[in-house]
Amino acid sequence: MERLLEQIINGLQLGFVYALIALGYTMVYGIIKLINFAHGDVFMVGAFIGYFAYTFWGFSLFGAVLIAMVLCALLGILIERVAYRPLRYAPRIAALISALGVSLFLEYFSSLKFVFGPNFRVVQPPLKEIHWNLGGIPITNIQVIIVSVVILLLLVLQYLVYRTKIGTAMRAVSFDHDAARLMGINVDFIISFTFALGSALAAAGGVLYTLAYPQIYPFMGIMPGLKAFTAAVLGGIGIIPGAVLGSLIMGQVETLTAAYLTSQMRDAIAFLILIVVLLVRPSGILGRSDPEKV
Amino acid sequence: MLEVKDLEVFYGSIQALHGISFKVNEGEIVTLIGANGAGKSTTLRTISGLVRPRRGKILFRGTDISRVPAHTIVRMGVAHVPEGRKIFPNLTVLENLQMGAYTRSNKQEIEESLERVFKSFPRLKERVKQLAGTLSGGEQQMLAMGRSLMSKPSLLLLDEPSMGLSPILVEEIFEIIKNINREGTTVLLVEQNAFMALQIAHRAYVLETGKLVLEGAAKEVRDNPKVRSAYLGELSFAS
Amino acid sequence: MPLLEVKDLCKDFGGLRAVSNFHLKMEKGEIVGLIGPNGAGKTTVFNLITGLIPPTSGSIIFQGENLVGLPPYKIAAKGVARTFQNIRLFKNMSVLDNVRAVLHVQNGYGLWQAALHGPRYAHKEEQALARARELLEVVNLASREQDPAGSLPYGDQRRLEIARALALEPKLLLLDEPAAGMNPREVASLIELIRFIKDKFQLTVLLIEHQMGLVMNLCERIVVMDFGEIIAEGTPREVSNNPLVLEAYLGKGAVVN
Amino acid sequence: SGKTSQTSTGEKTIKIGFIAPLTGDVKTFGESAKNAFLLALEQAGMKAGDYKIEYVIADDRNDATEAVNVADKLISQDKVQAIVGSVTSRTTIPISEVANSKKVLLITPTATATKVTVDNKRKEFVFRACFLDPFQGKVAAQFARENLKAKTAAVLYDQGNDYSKGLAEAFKKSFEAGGGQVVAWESYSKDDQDFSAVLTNIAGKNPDILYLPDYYQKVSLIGKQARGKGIKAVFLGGDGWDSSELDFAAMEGGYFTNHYSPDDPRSEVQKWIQQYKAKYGTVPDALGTLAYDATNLLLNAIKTANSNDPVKIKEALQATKDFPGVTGKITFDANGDPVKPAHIIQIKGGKQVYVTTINP
Amino acid sequence: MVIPILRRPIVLGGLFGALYVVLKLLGLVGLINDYWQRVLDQALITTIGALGLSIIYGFAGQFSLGHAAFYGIGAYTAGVIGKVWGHGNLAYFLLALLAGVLMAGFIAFLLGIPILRLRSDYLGIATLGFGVIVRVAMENSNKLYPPLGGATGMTGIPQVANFDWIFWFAAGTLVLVCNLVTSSYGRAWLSIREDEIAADALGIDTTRYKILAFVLGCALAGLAGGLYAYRYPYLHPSSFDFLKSFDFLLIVVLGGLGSISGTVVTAIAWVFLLEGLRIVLGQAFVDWRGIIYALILIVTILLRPQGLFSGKEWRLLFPSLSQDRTLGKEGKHASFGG
Ligand SMILES: Nc1ncnc2c1ncn2[C@@H]1O[C@H](COP(=O)(O)OP(=O)(O)OP(=O)(O)O)[C@@H](O)[C@H]1O
Ligand SMILES: Nc1ncnc2c1ncn2[C@@H]1O[C@H](COP(=O)(O)OP(=O)(O)OP(=O)(O)O)[C@@H](O)[C@H]1O
Ligand SMILES: [Mg+2]
Ligand SMILES: [Mg+2]
Repeated sequence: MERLLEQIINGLQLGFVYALIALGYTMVYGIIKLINFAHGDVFMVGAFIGYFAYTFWGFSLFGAVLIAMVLCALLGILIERVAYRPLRYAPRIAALISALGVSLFLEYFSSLKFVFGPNFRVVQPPLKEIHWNLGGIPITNIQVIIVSVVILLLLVLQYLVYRTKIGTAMRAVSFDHDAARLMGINVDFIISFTFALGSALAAAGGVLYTLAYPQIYPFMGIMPGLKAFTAAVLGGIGIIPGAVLGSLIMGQVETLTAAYLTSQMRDAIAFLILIVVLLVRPSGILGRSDPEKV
Repeated sequence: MLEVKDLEVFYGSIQALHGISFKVNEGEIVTLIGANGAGKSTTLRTISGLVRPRRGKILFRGTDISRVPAHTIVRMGVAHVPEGRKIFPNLTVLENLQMGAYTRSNKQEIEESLERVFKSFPRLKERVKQLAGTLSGGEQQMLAMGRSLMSKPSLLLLDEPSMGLSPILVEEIFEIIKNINREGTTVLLVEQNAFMALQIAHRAYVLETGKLVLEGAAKEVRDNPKVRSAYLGELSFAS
Repeated sequence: MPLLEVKDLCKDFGGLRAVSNFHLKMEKGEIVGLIGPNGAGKTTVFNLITGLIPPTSGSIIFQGENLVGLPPYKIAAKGVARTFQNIRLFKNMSVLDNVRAVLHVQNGYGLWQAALHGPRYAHKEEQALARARELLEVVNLASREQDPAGSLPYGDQRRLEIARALALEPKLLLLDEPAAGMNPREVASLIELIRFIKDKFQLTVLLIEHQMGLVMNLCERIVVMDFGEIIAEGTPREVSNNPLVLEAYLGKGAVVN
Repeated sequence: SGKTSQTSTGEKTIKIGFIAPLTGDVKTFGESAKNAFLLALEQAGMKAGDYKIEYVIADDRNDATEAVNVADKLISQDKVQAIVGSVTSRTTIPISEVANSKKVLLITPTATATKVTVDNKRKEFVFRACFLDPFQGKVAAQFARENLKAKTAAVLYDQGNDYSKGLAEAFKKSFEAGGGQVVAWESYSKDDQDFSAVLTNIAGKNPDILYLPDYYQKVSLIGKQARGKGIKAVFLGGDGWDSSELDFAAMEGGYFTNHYSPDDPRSEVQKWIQQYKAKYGTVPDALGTLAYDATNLLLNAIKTANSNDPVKIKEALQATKDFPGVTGKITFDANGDPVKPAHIIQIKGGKQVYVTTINP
Repeated sequence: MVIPILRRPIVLGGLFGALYVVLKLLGLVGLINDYWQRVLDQALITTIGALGLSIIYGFAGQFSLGHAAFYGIGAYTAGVIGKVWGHGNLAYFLLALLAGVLMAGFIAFLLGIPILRLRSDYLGIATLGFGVIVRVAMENSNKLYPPLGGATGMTGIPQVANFDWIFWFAAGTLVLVCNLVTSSYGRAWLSIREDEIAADALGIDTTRYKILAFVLGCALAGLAGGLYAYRYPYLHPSSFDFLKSFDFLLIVVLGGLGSISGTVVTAIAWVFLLEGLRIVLGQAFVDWRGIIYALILIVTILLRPQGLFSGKEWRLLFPSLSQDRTLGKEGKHASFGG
């Protein structure tokens, strides 16, 4: 029983880590309908910048998160400018291929010796892990931080998208660029902003990720990126709470499978459940599946 | 107020406008009629900045806006209700209207504009909380027009506002256009429903495959035999 | 036996009853108009008949057979064809292929014939080509058969949709606002076209339209809906003098020319 | 053999190919091996016997398809007579198939899978410088039973990695054969970063030993998380641990089997460490060390045969006896696998400390 | 009437025959060494697989990110037959290829029935998930049947697929696919890609055609996999994971959706690009290969967002075909979310 509880906590930690990445993913998707495969790689860049910031440049953890967010926001804007904007009026799949290209570029470029180098680096985040025991449930300060950040981001993003002027503009842009332009919305600016925001979220995710899994390397973004995206789809992509819900489910499924079924089948079962859920709810758990109005 | 000079527009290699020039004076309703594909929508899209012309000038109150981005043109006082309405289906009626006032920041003035829109379109007031996508066709058209008025435009571009509306709503919409105009907004109206358009307009232009072929006071245009046979149809409908 | 008999048809969307106790009987060769205010449920009736959405209750008997529960493609194969309110052509396919894509239904040849381009393939394709060209001729689009459908002017697209529907060799043709966005001149020629194809292909036509010119001119009988219910039914003259219809739909000015 | 190589000046040359993952997610392994390969050539003065050495470097991206292509390229386009590479079994197995069928010599520094040299039949032209999966697993099990007196062990390995899986299976077999009990047998996949579920299970079994046969980057993460889960077991692993990038703090107290010990006073060892450091600024890892030995074994055979004919070099290589490599005195067995001792190293006070040597 | 029927086989037969002879001659005089021969074979195998995805995505519009899984299923199925029973016997080789094709097609059928109801990105992610499941299955396959090798990979498949086989299989596949897409089947697929609802309402059994496209396309992936198994001496699960599916996807998209010619040219160009970069960059810049590759990818799609052939076809392959089937300005995917 106590083990089960501990496993559920393990699953929660994993789920919240996925959520950290999935939130940014789903934001960008919600506004521009682009599966931004480079998201996981921006996450990687964020983790590296954070690492440099706290190991070599003398920043605190908070400072490292901030600087990673700012630099990655700029990187996001640059990527959008160069690789996506020229494809604004092209078929959606073209942007997806461009995103794949950007993703590969970031991975291979980062592994050059004079960039980040190909090594797996062990990092020492400026935060000691503290273990608490809450009535038999083991909890660490890092878990607490990650959970709080996810909840905070969830609330902030919900507020931003549904309660602010720029959020409304974002939703308008997500529907139709021309219509948004006619409202006086600078569509290019809104999309840049969305990318900057998404990339900043990825960067924050990257730095916090190293707290839980203190190791970085240029290809570290692929799997978490893919899992987080899957989680976002599971919850209903484009829907902010859906990203968190999907992530938590993924986390539980993976953990419980590994713990009680077989660790070999962990990924297989996670994706099997994804497929089954989609068959029952074709737009994800929270997704509205309004049939196309004829 | 608006002066278009020698406008040429291309979609890729297809030329949609072959050098058209026309004028809209302050306080007028000017209508642009023409067959399908003549380039009416293209003209409006070019004025509001959605499409870049290859050649020609668009003077709005004396400044050339042919290279100005769409979102800036809105700020200058030009509002465009596009073909097919393009309301935001996933926003509520109120949010749609607020989107219309995106360029403005004075809360109180926005509130006043909102009241005016509700006065023109009382039906929208009943449905402020409803998602715009679930409105009926006529209501959506009202919303699109109301939304454009929220930017307090001095020039309103309307693209086929009567399309797909029931006869009673068509009348109502034209009534509203007249009212809007009476309250001081200049209107450039594109219509297939040439009967109605020519009834409320002051002046009219006829567009044929990207060229202007006729212009004049609305009444004259309506009585022109060529127009009668080409656009108004010489059918007598049984009733 | 009527060609089509719709009885007690209801459709709910969430809490909204979009179609309520709708009924309609159509004899072979009739042209019936379906009119009513925006949002009255007219298009929904079409969607129900063609099987795109399932009814909440009611029955749709076509040539003595209940269509309810059948998938759309089977209903189409039985002879019910339609056009769409917002044109739904296969935009990136050529004008010719738009028609031929539908023709294949009567144009069966097996996968092997298709893969190897066997003699049966050649024969059937030749027939299909001839038939498609014939239909394009009817709607006056033969000269544009190689152009992508999406590049046609709006009015031509509407007519291509009609040709595509005719390729099914339907017995019942459902037209959803075929004249929308056309000027009176174009409406007049559309009327001619509908008359012509009705005779040539022995069709029964049910059409939705807001342009009274077209409706009053073509239809022998008109059904008026409001809030999902039928509020009036009769000849054009009867309907246009009905006070309920005047109030809800035509307006006091009632300019039917 | 018709593979004559005479430069225009009449000088005799031999062409050596080098294959490793030089791009992609395990580029870092390929880089270590490449550094060592180049250093060995340089030390030899780009010469072996009377033969001037030319070399060609190629990347396999750790991809089986590319590995075949690249082997073909080196052999039929660049016309090499011998190849050093590749790093992982995933790419070395297909390369060995190609090289052996084309009668080009192949020596892999680090591919540990049995199939590399023998797959039903001995691949005559294929050799390796490292010991095989079964041997390391066996040594680790023996050390755990006899030196650490362990009774129970948990094993956690990468199911998609043949190296990791091979070691794990060999360890289990020997450990159980020696009377021990494997109480937990768990795995993960390549890109997992979170092991808490399986570690919680393992913690529940409270084993004496936690066997972690994988590369340093994975075990660093696992080690840290395992301690976080309150696992007190002694960590045990294989040569994959040997890297300066290992998380020494997390792995403190753990033991691993290795090819050599940096504490070993032999001059080959000390010279190697010192020269590598001087050239590349870091301590060489196991991959680099093996690549160094592999290259030197090859050069030595070329010198002995004094020929660029792969058949003659092959014979010389097969006859190698007590070659003084950094990883010990190397003799090849009939399968082309080296017979050499394994060293046990402990992570202690943030350093690698030599513990003992176990002979095969 | 007889003449047009015969004209095509003669034209195509002559075309491929001539190409074959030229390539063989080049090989004989030593202009194509073993390396370039291998690369050419890989290019042709990739072409077969990509043509499969072209049917599924380029024509029927079904977004699949799991194509490599079927490639792998074909490879393992065909491979294990050759390894255990075939021992280089040609009859077994052909039988094994057939088995690979059937197995890939059959699994596609079982998967397709439930899954093809999903749309656009959701379908993509579900097929991607299927790819992950297949990879895990391959990694553990030795527990079910040891010759499959599991995570250690499978060796011992007789390498009997030489250029002749691969070339003629590729040529045959190309003709077959060209024929299919110019038939009523091809038009039905395109109509589904363009507007599924309209297709349905106009009498096209969309479910059946989608499944058919999926099964045929995956069967071709299976064929490609089978040939791969007999040309490349080692099968490993990592050779068939989701990253490989992206390779097929980008070939089909860069070729231009709905263009067979584009798919063929891009598949071949793609393989030669990856290998050619080795030669161009030389050993001083080995680690730039991935970067240059990524940049070429980005630049190509920026310059030709509709793909290299943007829906056009070579007249040579399609004597009677309308010329434009590009995807339009608007992406074809349904949009969702908020
Ligand atoms: N996005 C586009 N790409 C290519 N051609 C276009 C595009 N939009 C319009 N066209 C072409 O430009 C010409 C003018 O079109 P436009 O929409 O301006 O006509 P219109 O007069 O508004 O017609 P309608 O009555 O159908 O609305 C037409 O031939 C049309 O096919
Ligand atoms: N798929 C759907 N989901 C939810 N509501 C729908 C759906 N389709 C139609 N409705 C609603 O049903 C009602 C009837 O719509 P319908 O499209 O049938 O009207 P209509 O009579 O065709 O109007 P118009 O003349 O404007 O085309 C409307 O209120 C509409 O919003
Ligand atoms: Mg228009
Ligand atoms: Mg309707």
